[in-house]
Amino acid sequence: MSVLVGPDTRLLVQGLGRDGSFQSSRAREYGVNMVAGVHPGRGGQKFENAVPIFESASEAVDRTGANVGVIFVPAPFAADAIIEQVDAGLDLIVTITEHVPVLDMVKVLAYLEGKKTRLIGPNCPGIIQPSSRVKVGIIPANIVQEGRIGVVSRSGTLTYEAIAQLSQYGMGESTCVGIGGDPLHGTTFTDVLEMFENDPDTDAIVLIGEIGGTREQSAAEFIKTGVTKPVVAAIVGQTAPPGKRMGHAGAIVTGKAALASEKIDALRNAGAHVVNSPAYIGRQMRDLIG
Amino acid sequence: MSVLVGPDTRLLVQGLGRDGSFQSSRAREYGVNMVAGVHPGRGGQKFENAVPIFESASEAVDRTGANVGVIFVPAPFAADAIIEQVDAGLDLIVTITEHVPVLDMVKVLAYLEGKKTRLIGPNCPGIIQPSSRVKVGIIPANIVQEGRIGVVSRSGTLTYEAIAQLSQYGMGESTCVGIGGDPLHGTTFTDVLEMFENDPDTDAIVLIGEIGGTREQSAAEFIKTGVTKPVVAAIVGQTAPPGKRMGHAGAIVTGKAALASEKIDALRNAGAHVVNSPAYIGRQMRDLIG
Amino acid sequence: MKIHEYQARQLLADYGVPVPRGEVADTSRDARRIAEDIGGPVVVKAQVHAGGRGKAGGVKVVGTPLEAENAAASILGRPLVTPQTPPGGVVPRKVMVAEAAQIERELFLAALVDGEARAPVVMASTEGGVEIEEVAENNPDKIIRVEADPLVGLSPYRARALSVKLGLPTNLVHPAADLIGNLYRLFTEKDCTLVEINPLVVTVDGRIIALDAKIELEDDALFRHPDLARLHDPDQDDEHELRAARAGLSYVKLEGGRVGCMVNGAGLAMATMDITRWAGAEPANFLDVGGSASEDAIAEAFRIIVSDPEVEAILVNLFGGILRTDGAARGIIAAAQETGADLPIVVSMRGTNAEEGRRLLAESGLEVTSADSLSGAADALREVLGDAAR
Amino acid sequence: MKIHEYQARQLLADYGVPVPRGEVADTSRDARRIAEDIGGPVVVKAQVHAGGRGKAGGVKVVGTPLEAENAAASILGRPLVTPQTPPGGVVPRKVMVAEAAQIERELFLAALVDGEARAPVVMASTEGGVEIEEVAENNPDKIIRVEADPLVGLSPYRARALSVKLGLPTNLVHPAADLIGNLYRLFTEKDCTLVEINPLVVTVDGRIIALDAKIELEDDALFRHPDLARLHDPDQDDEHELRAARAGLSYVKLEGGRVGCMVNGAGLAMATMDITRWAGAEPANFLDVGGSASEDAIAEAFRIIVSDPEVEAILVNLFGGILRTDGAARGIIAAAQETGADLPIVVSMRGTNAEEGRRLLAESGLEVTSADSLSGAADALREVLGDAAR
Repeated sequence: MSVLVGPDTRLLVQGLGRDGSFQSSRAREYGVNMVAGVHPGRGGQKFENAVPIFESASEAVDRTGANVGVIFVPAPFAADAIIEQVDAGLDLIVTITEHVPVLDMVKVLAYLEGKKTRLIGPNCPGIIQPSSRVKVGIIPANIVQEGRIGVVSRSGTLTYEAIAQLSQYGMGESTCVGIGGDPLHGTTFTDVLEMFENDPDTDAIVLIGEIGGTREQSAAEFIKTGVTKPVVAAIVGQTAPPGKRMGHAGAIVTGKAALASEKIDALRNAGAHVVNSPAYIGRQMRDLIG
Repeated sequence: MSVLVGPDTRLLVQGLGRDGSFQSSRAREYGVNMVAGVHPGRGGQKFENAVPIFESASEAVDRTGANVGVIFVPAPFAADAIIEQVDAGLDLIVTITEHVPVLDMVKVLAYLEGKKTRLIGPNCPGIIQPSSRVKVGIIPANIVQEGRIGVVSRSGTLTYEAIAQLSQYGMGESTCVGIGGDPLHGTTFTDVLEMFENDPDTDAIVLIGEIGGTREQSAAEFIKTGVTKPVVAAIVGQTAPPGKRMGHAGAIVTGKAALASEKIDALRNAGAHVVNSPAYIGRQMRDLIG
Repeated sequence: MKIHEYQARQLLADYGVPVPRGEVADTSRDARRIAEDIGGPVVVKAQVHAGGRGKAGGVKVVGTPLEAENAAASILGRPLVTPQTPPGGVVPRKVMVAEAAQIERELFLAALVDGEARAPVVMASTEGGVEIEEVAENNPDKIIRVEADPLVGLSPYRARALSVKLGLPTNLVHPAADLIGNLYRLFTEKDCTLVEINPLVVTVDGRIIALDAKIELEDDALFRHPDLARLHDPDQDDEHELRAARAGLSYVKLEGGRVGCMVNGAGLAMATMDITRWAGAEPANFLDVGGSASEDAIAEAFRIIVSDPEVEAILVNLFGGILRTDGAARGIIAAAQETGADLPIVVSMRGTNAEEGRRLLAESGLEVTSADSLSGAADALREVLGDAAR
Repeated sequence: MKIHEYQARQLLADYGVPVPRGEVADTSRDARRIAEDIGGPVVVKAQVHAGGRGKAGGVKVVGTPLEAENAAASILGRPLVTPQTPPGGVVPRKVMVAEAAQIERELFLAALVDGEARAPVVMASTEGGVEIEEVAENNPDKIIRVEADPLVGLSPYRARALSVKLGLPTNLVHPAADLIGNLYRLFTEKDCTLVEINPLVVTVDGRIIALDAKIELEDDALFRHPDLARLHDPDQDDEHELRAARAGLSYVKLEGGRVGCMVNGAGLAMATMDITRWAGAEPANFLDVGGSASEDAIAEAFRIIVSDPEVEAILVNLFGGILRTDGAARGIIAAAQETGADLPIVVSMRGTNAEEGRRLLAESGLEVTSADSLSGAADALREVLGDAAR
């Protein structure tokens, strides 16, 4: 695979309720190779008369060779679905589900240690890769276009905003990855930055961070020594008061390090081009790589 | 280190109550290099006016370079002591304590996975190595003598019996290892067999098994392909009725595989010399290696 | 979800953490009775979901039952204003009446999940009684931290080490380690996001007691704790935030702003707030309508925004995915007509059915300025606010 | 530690596992009242710590309260002999009176720790109502097994998969998965060594119920479950095993043996039993006095051995480490004199102070044959038994 997904991606969708079904239809329209669905009680049926549905992830993997899973199951059952997909041996699990209890994620992340499976999310929009027409998750396909910018973000709609700005200036994306808005998440900025750095299809990177935690500082540490490609970064939440959760579980200022200003400083010191306003992501990238 | 311990062994004793203190005295008399004690509330004192006592294992390791720990703390606290010693970075932990709850051991064994530390026991007599005069645990020093037989056993006093029989026929021991009588234990027969096979100081092996579980069958599997040195084996509990626990938590026949006869067959098929009576261990070894 | 001190105290007691003798009272007469039962000096504390009670007059130490009655009467039913309450304060409906401990030392103890460590941690400090953020800022060395392991939990040996580091006398090391273990069990078994004991006190007679406690429960885990969900006190919530939550919206009132924001997505909502300042004004709120808000939810969002008297203009920024922007436009129009709000509205609509949405708004008769990008929205907002200032 | 069915039933019910309606009764009159409350056919079951009750007449299905009273009267207070009781049987002091379920299918479900997997496992089978060992022997394919993970426990998806494999109808898959999850929680939270529901039944009206339950608690973990320790019923224990346990000894009576064994260490005790057979006789007991038994404990061990009327000779095999063999000798001599037992004793004493111990025994006037090795002990025993047979 190139960055996380690619032409060999064989997608398993777990949770074919309203959202899971709707998004699976959109993903198939875009071109993803959805090989299996998993939905207890619906084993033996077919999704859109084409994709077999199984009772369990392991059965789905055994029968279809699925290698990437995406999870839409409701929050109370999401941790179990992740563990089921890990046990089924998938390479990559993308968890869209929001509101997964944090202590569930403590266990899930510990469970993943030493296993081959990578987790993206939870509470994330997923991945889209225009070149291979792979969409795993909910990033709208109509706004992306093939190009050479890698986008990585903690936020969903703000990712779309960044993509729209790139389009406005005539640029497209190699791969877009939403890592999710929860404080505990599988794949970090650093993980994705490293992939983009090593990806021959990516020339430059957009990184979208927000207040809360110290993920952006870790990313800055890595950028210093590990990233040679230009990075345009935006940090939102400069106007958020401390102690108030801004929607995302992770977007809350609980100490100095969680402030937007601290993150902006860290990224600037690491050589990233941090825009003053999130409205200037596209313009900044155009100025950089013209 | 040769087999598990050796001249470089620097021993930490955790739990200096009645048994821990008595056994530490005996071990020091024998010649072990006990560098530290750990006993909450007694930090700053010295054991036998010579060995510093610390509040915590990590402090003890930091200050003394201890590399092997032995645990005598009471059963309710034994699992925590093991975890403390793992976190302190010891290479080897020998847990003498009996009656450790089995669900505690489930967690301890999972915790050890992927860590460098090896656990022996719990509910075991420990290790003695005459050549380096290292005694970690409670095997009486006066019955062993330096020699070239490796002894590995699930049982304490039966180990002493085997050692006495070897002495009777003029043979001594390279290393004796009691792996413990509990169904969940850190180091298996197979682990120790492999060490003896690779140990230049060991010419032949005595293996003492008992009813319950399938550890002896696993050992037999390994002996088939992994052991070239002669193995004399005894399995006790031939007269034990099914469903009754014979002292050791692990010594209970709960299915056909747990029977002594099954274990004897497996070991014989693997090429081990299984004695008909536990009284003939020494004689059998003498017949084999003269 | 925040709960009251008296509720937190009960949970701690259920988990074997020593708490002062005491009870909660609804009336001053009850407060007197409780003080009589306790005997000796008591402390009367307003039960509100906000820190800073002490300085605001919400905590009173008194010597007699009659004084306790008077103290309760002076607290109950009167708005209490602290730096953490809305400007109008919150009204205490209950007081906690508890023995006034003879304090020798004040410590701080808390359990929370550390995102970097990916595990729960217990933090403690010898600087009890003050805000921990202050200690973290000024004396980070004074904060002692032990991590739990997802598999084995908080190892007793670590709790003991923490007690030793707090400099507790030998005879209190073991009770303190037990207390820390119990705090941790409560934290994990009840899916808390925070359990804070501040101060944890050593009394002059050598006991260790949780004198004040704050517990926050994880909203996302309340489904497995129906008993805890019932501890919710809606009186303590901001009325608008409560309304928003009922409609499935995520709304946070921001003091001093004059631009109401309506956005889908938390990140885009923060970005919209940020460009509001970029355009020369402060946002009046954070509002994320979510990924698939209905027409009705959008209408409710609009009503909540305009019910804020400080709001002078509205910035709508919707990027339709599952969300249909035409439906959103209909919700806005309906709510605007219903409320009669005639505030200027800057609208950026993109994604699903955005053209139709923009058309509906343009033809609605509302004072709408359309923008097709975030920077366009900022420009339009600057213009609208300039107009408003004229 | 074994507990009674009615106690196991209550624990299961506490954990949300559906159990039949019913109560436990001490008297036949109570049994009648319970049957009246239930209405309809009931089953009256002897409460004893032994399987095989049904065939032995300890389980009766009756149609009326009067029949229930009669059934209870016929069970209570009369020794019940099953293949799992001592030859004299055990006396039921209580009966369980429960609704007689209309059974459609009988399943088997159990949780235990698997030493090889180093984790708890849940085992199930479609062959309920029969001994699982029988199924394991004859139809191993019928046993379905799922492992729990020490970190995340028994994953709900695995419980669901187990329910599906049991061939349950779709509408019961979810309730059965919940039941399995609850069984597992009980198993781990209460430190059980076994939780067995056999049979787990599907009723004709489509419910799933734990019709009979067996729970064994881990002795080594009772320290953290004082409430469960109180469930112990000493009436159910073998009198000698109980006495041994009180003295810190590990004793198991073996049927049909005539050589009493006294050994330190479980492994050596089994070896001693084995050489007894090698010497031509069967051991009468397993007895491990432990690593550091006192003189008094040794004396009690001797008393327990000789109180078994089948014992014709005694084999003492002590390998002194911490244990002082001279003290052991004194204990043996004291108990022999006190009990007046004049049985032949073969003694092998080695290790700490063994010479002194042997000397004391030789001079005691008891009928002692000394041996200095395990094979020597076997030879001596053969001789002694030959003498005894003469």
